[in-house]
Amino acid sequence: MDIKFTNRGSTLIAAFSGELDHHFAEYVRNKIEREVIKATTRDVIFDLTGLSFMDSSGIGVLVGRYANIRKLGGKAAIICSNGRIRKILEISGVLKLMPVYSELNDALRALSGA
Amino acid sequence: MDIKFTNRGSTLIAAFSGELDHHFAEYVRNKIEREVIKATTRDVIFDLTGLSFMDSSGIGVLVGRYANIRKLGGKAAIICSNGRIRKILEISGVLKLMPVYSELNDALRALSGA
Amino acid sequence: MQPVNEMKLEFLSKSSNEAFARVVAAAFVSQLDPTIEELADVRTAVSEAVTNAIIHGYEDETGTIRMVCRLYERSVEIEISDEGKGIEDIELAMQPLYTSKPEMERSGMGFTVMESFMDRVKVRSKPGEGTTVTLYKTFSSAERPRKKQEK
Amino acid sequence: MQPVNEMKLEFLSKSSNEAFARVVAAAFVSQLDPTIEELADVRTAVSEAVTNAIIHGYEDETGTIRMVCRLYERSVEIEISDEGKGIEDIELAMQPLYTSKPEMERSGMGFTVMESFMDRVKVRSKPGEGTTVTLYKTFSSAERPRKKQEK
Ligand SMILES: Nc1ncnc2c1ncn2[C@@H]1O[C@H](COP(=O)(O)OP(=O)(O)O)[C@@H](O)[C@H]1O
Ligand SMILES: Nc1ncnc2c1ncn2[C@@H]1O[C@H](COP(=O)(O)OP(=O)(O)O)[C@@H](O)[C@H]1O
Repeated sequence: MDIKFTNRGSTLIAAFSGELDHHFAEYVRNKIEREVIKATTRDVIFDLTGLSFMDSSGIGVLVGRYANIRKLGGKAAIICSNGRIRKILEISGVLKLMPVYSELNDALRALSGA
Repeated sequence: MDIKFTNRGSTLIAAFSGELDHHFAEYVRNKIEREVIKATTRDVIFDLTGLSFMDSSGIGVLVGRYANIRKLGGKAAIICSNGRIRKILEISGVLKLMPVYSELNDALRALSGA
Repeated sequence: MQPVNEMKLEFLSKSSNEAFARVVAAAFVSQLDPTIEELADVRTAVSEAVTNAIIHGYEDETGTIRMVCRLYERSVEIEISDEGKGIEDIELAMQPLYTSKPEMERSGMGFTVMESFMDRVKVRSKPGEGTTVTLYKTFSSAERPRKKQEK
Repeated sequence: MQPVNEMKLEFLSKSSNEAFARVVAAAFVSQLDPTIEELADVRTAVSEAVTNAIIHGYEDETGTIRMVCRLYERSVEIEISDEGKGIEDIELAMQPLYTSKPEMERSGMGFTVMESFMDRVKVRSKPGEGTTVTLYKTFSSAERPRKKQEK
């Protein structure tokens, strides 16, 4: 499990790779929180493209981070191409909180556009 | 586990791939025996390059086939680049029966040359 | 019906064993030649049940989790059990979004995910005695051509 | 010494479970961050011991094989046991090239391979009661930098 950050203006892109389960949830949570509170961050894109596995522990991580991003006045979006992970996002209602895209550019456009 | 055969003149090349253990030993044995008894086969090269795993069950297969090839008047050689498999060949004395090479061409030259 | 193959695994309720349990279940079930998608379904459901045993069953203690897999001609039965806390109200626990640990950022979606990816999920539990979750799935493999020699 | 992690596996003495047992041992041991070579050593030794339990321990019957893995800070202990035939003369059995089943094309190199790839191999056996082979190995991982966050 790994997570890498890049900035595009005030948008933080958090790119996950590997397997996201309960074992790595706290590690990922702390890593993201440290980046989110930086003054340079407003919106956040969760890029799940590199994940080979995610279960409902990942939902907890995403929803928890989403709440904090909103509190700080930002927006969030998800990039995901894996059908199973997308289904988990869907049944858990995450897609009602954050839009999901297949491409980074679409997510960037949506966040800046709105 | 898979095994593929090609002929170079009277030399049969048996190319193994996957994991060779006791579970697949009989399957491999039967496959090779069917090719060895063909009139077109004299010498045999066991190409182990594609094996990701082999244990001492593989030794039994090789030594057993070697005995039959010799009975039919042929010679045999091995191609192997994996260090662990080579060590198993060495400690079990297989290298005293059959020469081992890293390259197919060397094995072909040795069999035809001798 | 007699299983064609069977295994029992016991391991400690450490979070590093979540990935281990997924690997074991997938490796065993792969003997039935499931599709990659079916195998991922199993991995996901096993991960949910094992995580629950660790977080909810044993909470902060270290206990033993047991996973039994039974393979039939084209289906699997996976039983995951703990001797932990147990569940008071199973019906409530299985509701989507219900969690007893929102402070741990649990989503309450574990059972729902298991039910989405498996054919059937059975839960037996007694407060103070533990919980057993049984996951059932039938594979499409019987309809696909099988590499006979590799069985 | 208390293990940092432990697991117990029971499976049927079917040859299709040889690969399964290797996967399980490797997946568990990989928690110690061994090198790829060290992991392959473990896979090879486990394969030998499990194959012996199937072929020699249970011969034509189906019995249960038990594998216990204990992880310590930087070493592993793997116990593989059957309740099969047992070994009359352990010293003879462990001789290179000795096999009681030459007609099955066994090479008699199983124990020698185990001893080459592990640090120590202990065999306990009683005719009619079964055999337990314990494999020990210490890894170099403690000397290599560890990805702390991933533990
Ligand atoms: N093995 C278990 N032992 C005790 N309680 C459990 C167990 N599994 C599930 N539960 C209870 O069921 C609830 C719902 O579980 P689940 O749907 O997996 O969501 P989550 O794990 O996100 O809370 C848990 O919050 C817990 O109260
Ligand atoms: N689990 C076991 N139960 C009974 N006998 C065994 C067992 N393991 C090994 N043996 C005996 O020890 C001999 C040597 O084993 P090994 O060195 O692995 O060679 P091989 O398996 O090729 O015969 C076997 O031929 C068998 O007689």
